[in-house]
Amino acid sequence: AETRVALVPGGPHPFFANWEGGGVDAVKDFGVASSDYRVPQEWKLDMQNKMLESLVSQGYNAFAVFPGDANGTNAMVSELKDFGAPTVSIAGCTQSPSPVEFCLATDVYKSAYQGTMALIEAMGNEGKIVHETSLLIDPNTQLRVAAVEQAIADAQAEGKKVELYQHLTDVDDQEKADQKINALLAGKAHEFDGLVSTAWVASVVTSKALRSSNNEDLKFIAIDHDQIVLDAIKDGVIQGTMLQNPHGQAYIATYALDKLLNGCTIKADAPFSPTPQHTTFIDSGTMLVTKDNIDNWEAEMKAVTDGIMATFDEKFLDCAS
Amino acid sequence: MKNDNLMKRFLAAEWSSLLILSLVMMAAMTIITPRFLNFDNQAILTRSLAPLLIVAFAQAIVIGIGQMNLAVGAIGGMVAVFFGGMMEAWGFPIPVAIAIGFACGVAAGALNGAIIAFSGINGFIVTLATLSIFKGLNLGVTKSIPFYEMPDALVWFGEARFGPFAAILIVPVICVVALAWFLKYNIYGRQILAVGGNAHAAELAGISNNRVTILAHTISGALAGVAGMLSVARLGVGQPTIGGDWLLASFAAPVIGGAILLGGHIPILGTVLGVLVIILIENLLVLYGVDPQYNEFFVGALILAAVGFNHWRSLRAEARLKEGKA
Amino acid sequence: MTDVALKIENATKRFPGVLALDHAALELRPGEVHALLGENGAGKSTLIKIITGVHEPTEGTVWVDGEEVTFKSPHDAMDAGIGAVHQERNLIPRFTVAENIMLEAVPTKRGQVDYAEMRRQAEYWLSELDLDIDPDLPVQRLSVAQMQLLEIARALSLKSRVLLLDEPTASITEHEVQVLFSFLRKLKAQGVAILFVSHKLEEVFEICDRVTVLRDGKNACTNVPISDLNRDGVVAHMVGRDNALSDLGHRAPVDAPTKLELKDVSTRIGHSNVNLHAKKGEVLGFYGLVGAGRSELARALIGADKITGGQVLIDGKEAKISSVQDALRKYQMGYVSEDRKGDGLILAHSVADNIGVTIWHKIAKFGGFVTDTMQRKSVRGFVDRLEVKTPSLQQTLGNLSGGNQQKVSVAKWLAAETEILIIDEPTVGVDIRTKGYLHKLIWEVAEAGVTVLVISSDMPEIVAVADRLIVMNEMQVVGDLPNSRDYDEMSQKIMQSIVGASDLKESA
Amino acid sequence: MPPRPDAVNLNELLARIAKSAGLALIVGVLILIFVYGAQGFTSKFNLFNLTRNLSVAAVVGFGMMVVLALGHMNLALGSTALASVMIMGWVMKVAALPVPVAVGCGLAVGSLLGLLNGWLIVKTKLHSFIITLATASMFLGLVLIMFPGGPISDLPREFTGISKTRYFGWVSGMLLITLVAGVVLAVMYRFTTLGRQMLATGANPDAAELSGIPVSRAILLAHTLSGFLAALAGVMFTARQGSALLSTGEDWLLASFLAPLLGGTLLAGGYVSVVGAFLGAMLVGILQNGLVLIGVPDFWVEFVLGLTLLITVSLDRLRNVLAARRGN
Ligand SMILES: Nc1ncnc2c1ncn2[C@@H]1O[C@H](COP(=O)(O)OP(=O)(O)OP(=O)(O)O)[C@@H](O)[C@H]1O
Ligand SMILES: Nc1ncnc2c1ncn2[C@@H]1O[C@H](COP(=O)(O)OP(=O)(O)OP(=O)(O)O)[C@@H](O)[C@H]1O
Ligand SMILES: [Mg+2]
Ligand SMILES: [Mg+2]
Repeated sequence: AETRVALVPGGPHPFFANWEGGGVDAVKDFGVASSDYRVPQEWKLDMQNKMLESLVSQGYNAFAVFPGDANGTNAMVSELKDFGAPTVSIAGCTQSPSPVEFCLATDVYKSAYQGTMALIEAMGNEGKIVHETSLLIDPNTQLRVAAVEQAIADAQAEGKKVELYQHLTDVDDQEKADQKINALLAGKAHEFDGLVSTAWVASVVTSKALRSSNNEDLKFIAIDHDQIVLDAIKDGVIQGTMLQNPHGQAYIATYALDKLLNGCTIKADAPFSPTPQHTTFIDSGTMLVTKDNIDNWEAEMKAVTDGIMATFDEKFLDCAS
Repeated sequence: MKNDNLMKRFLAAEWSSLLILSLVMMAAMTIITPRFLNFDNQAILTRSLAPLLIVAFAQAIVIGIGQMNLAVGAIGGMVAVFFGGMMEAWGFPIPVAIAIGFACGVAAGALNGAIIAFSGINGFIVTLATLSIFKGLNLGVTKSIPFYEMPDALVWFGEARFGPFAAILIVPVICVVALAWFLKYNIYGRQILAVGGNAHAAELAGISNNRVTILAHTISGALAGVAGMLSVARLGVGQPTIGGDWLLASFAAPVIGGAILLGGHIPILGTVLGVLVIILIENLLVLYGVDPQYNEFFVGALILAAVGFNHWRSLRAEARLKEGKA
Repeated sequence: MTDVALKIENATKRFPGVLALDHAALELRPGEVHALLGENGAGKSTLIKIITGVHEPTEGTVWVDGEEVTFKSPHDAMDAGIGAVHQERNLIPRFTVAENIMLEAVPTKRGQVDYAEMRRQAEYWLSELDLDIDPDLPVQRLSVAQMQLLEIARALSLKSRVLLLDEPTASITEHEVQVLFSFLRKLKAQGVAILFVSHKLEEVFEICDRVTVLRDGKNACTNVPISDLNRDGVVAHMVGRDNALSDLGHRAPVDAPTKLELKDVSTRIGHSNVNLHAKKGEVLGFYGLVGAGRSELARALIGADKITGGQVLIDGKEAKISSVQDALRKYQMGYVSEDRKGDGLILAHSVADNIGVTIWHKIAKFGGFVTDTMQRKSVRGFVDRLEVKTPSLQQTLGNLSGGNQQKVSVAKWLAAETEILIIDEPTVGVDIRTKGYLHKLIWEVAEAGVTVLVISSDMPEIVAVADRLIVMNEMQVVGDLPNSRDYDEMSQKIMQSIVGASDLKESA
Repeated sequence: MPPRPDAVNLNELLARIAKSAGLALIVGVLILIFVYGAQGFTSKFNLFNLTRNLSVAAVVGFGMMVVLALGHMNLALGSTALASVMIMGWVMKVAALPVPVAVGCGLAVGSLLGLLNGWLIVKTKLHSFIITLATASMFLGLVLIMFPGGPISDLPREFTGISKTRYFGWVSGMLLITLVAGVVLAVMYRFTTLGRQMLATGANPDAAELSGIPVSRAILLAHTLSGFLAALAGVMFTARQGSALLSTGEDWLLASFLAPLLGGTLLAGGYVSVVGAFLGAMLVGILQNGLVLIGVPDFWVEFVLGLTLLITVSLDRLRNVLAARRGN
């Protein structure tokens, strides 16, 4: 049958824009019938579910989904499965046990851990750290909080004089983030030494705030590839950002879904790298971008994708024919 | 004796308890972090105050005629991305972009008002529908990707400050003063309040309810548009998400300040203080480092306390008035 | 110049289910007061609303100064020099007295509202009407009567050439009526054409020059000089049959145990040391000038306001009333509000629901089930008895004529079958036939053992109806008079009580 | 002389039916358009999902409608649902009590929170808007404090099964719950003292008070009912999602107003239409579903949705105006 893949994010957000290219490239490279980027109108589970339902009605037969809710999306996926449509979760994982074929995403725990470690290094191995993260009701928030705390604990174990100052949550809305982060910087900047962000919006707002405050004492490791963040790294305003691999996620997912629809299955003994959240997890890659590699991160990221692709069939797929 | 009178009059004013409340909160914050009173911090505070102030009045003017404008955020967001887009994609100079952006806000508001006036459909439904339309335009145009390249002058304006005041505060100050004058000393302003107070009576007095509806919504749209553009200046980015979060605060501030949802009364100082209280509550929680899990709870509790306090005072004042009459 | 200021012909207005006006006609001349009469629901207010552009007529033509005009909105009518006081109160509660008076003609200076000038003009109109109200007071603090006077002041301030007054005297007392009349005479002299609607025929004969009577939306007589008519003639035109008015008859003083007693009652509003009592089956009248505090006392009695001191005894036992519900359920006490638009009736609901509201808990079956049919059954009798003019029981109450709304307001409390009934201004806006009928009804109810407290600003009414009279002034009882039912004698005694009390106060 | 006042007036009866008939007609036309114009609209899969979504949306609408009857609002509808389903999930999963007990607990929590809203409104005499705005935050906050571990997933099949039942292969079983709730509400407003008291309170609180209606009790009960319905909607939503989610009710606010208002319920209070609220939910649900199927580009769906909504409402309005003219 023709494979018609739908790439469905949780809602409109610039992070996912690179999926579109990933899907298009996969269609070109692997001869898949189509791989379309379809966006729910709003960031809410209900909207996403309705979108998925209507996509089935429109004839899509394979899905790569960013779970609008790690638990809630499972129910939807099992219905897609009942309908005979293979589904993978990308960019974020569902909660296991889960009916998705696999989850291809950034290891948020690893990314937050590495980001915090990078920050500690940038701070010269001492000082207090603020962690900015997203909504409390987002389950990944818990993982990120844990990762940051673990990284700090590990650093302390190595004798570094670092400690956690505060978790600042609920900074997903641009205007709210602007107010909260600026209030924190203005009121208490002298009481801590570095910030690590695990949320897109907070990264953007903090990069801007640091640029305008000219506060060279504060170190900052952001997340994702917003232009403002990248520019801030180029100009040395902030120290780095943890990149994710949205293009690769869509690219690999399209490829795999096509295979799954055409007779392949996921190997029973596939070498997944389970996370606390998800058992059939595949790391889509993450990398730290600093001033040093700011100009060729796209190529480096492509290499990561190619690395996963090179061994994908062999590691994960069981194709009868 | 005279002081006594002054004190009494102060206490009888509907905004007095809110003022006391904000002062108490500021004092609390100064104790928690002495740096709170820093010019730096004050500038940050006034900076986040600025767009919300305008938003609150965009809603207040419609509440004044006993209606609601659910589309304030959507208009703000739409104007914001048009404004950003004109400067980034078409390279329009700032004044031209401002003028066109303002016109967009006016047009959007006038559209709301005209539909409500001429169709007779409930304003709630109309503005809910246009909310979708304006937000849809925003999404359709931007595909949710922001406009980044804002002119330096605008970014500078968004960040500049004079002493403890953010430069952008000048915009809401002008808006609020103009609105206060308009509502008190302009015939059309009085007509808005008259229609809100008793639409039928106003109609019989020869005031066209339709015209007033259109006027109030147009002003609302214009203010929402200004708030949208101001947010672009403040954030330095033409964000499609601007306005997404305005709705509740836009109601909360005037209502905390003493506005009546049935219409007929727009508390100017009350609304300003209402915005201040909301911002202070959020700042207090950040500065106090309240465990994030408790955050939401305290926001609710503090709003309740603020309103309860204000209401208690007005009841007291009312009772005293009655007794005094006896 | 023609000698007709305003003319309307073929005026027809059809509401769903109702033909309110049926080819009615009328003409107003400069310098004349023209009476528009008719029973409740005859179409008087509708005619005025058509002239002023509030309602679009189904048919009909209006001429002003001989020129045909069409008014699309009240604004147009105002521009053409037509001012009106409508039957229902139409004020902006939060605006001050001055602002309300000057609502149509806001004085401005350099584009700004000129508050000083506004106040000055408002004060002028207030003093013209001999009204002692602070122009800076918000209107929501005024009593119903004060509001009515305010509306008159507002219409006068327009200095219109045609002035339409729909029952301007319905809820004001004799004194204010006289002030108003002397002012109307002044306007007459200036050549203003005035239309005057009233159910009080004495007033009509006192001030009017011509009469038009409507009956069921049609002209029963048109533009007839008043000199050609007498009281009976007018009534015959209105009623359309001869069984016009029956006499109230006689009623012996009541000798029964005391039902309700107030001992040194004081309230939050300012009543102090109010002492009075009412017997079972007695009709106790309350008279007082505007703002005397009668309505407020009644509200306190039924638990809608706070009693701060003293005792209320019902059947000799101290009554504890903390809510209207208490009053109704525990003590079978009800209150017919004077403000039917404000808190008396639910205008948006049906006639049946408005009457049924006090008895739902009684007629409900199986612990709370009420159907429209059950309700209709219980309610129909009252509607028939009071001859409420409505196309059906499901008609929205707000669509009824003012007088008919008043009947519903009384019917609702008759339905409640209370033991103590307080009726505040029972016949505001009610036509003379129904008025007589209502008076009779009050007696009937009393005869059945109900203690009726009647508050009225209409002295003839109170003298005709009450067994005994309580006179109030400035929140105090200043007289407790047995009623001889002789109008001249009683009116003198009443005024003496009031004046005497004020004198006492002044000399103190 | 006055016509027989109790003659059952055929015109009025027709008028009452016609009020909802306009909306019903529009919904019917929309269905026709989508049946022929939107590929996949009539598939059993789609219809099943449509009826399922609609069932929840209608109950949410009812939850707002019962306070709108008073002229009040309940901005805490979503948070109430959240608190109810989290506690229900806890009882079901952690305390491992039988499903009916857990559902009962959830509904009880919702009712209690509603009662709390009502009590605060009666005691403080503040506008319901501001009270429920504050309690919305507080309920959400309490849930975050009580459930730091986040959602409760993997609810028993016995429970999630509620959302999977279907009749004729395409009608969701949940529709039955909604219909029962609707009928009960309709009976309450038309045939009980309580319902009438609530409407009278909404239309004119002062007059209701002066007529001896227990206004405070009516307010308390209406808000309790609103809390109950919020919880019921939450339970249905949760059955569908398979887990008690922290995002429950997050975005119900505007939709909850939209359904009853489209159906003719007055924002000012005093009049409700249960059938109308159901049709309103249907209109929105069908539009959302059909517009995507008909091929409107994703980023423009929101725009087209608003536009069609406006057009349909205007058509209904136009029909009413024309009907009134004809009555003249
Ligand atoms: N908006 C309306 N809708 C339906 N019927 C109406 C409406 N307004 C008035 N009516 C009906 O029209 C008829 C005439 O009413 P109108 O108010 O003109 O009487 P009126 O002569 O002023 O009586 P009253 O002395 O009681 O004030 C009444 O039967 C009334 O029920
Ligand atoms: N809510 C209120 N608060 C303060 N004062 C009030 C209030 N309501 C009425 N008053 C004032 O109390 C006084 C007594 O009014 P009340 O209505 O009892 O008089 P009344 O004897 O019934 O006369 P009438 O109804 O003819 O004016 C009036 O001066 C009125 O302005
Ligand atoms: Mg009338
Ligand atoms: Mg009175």
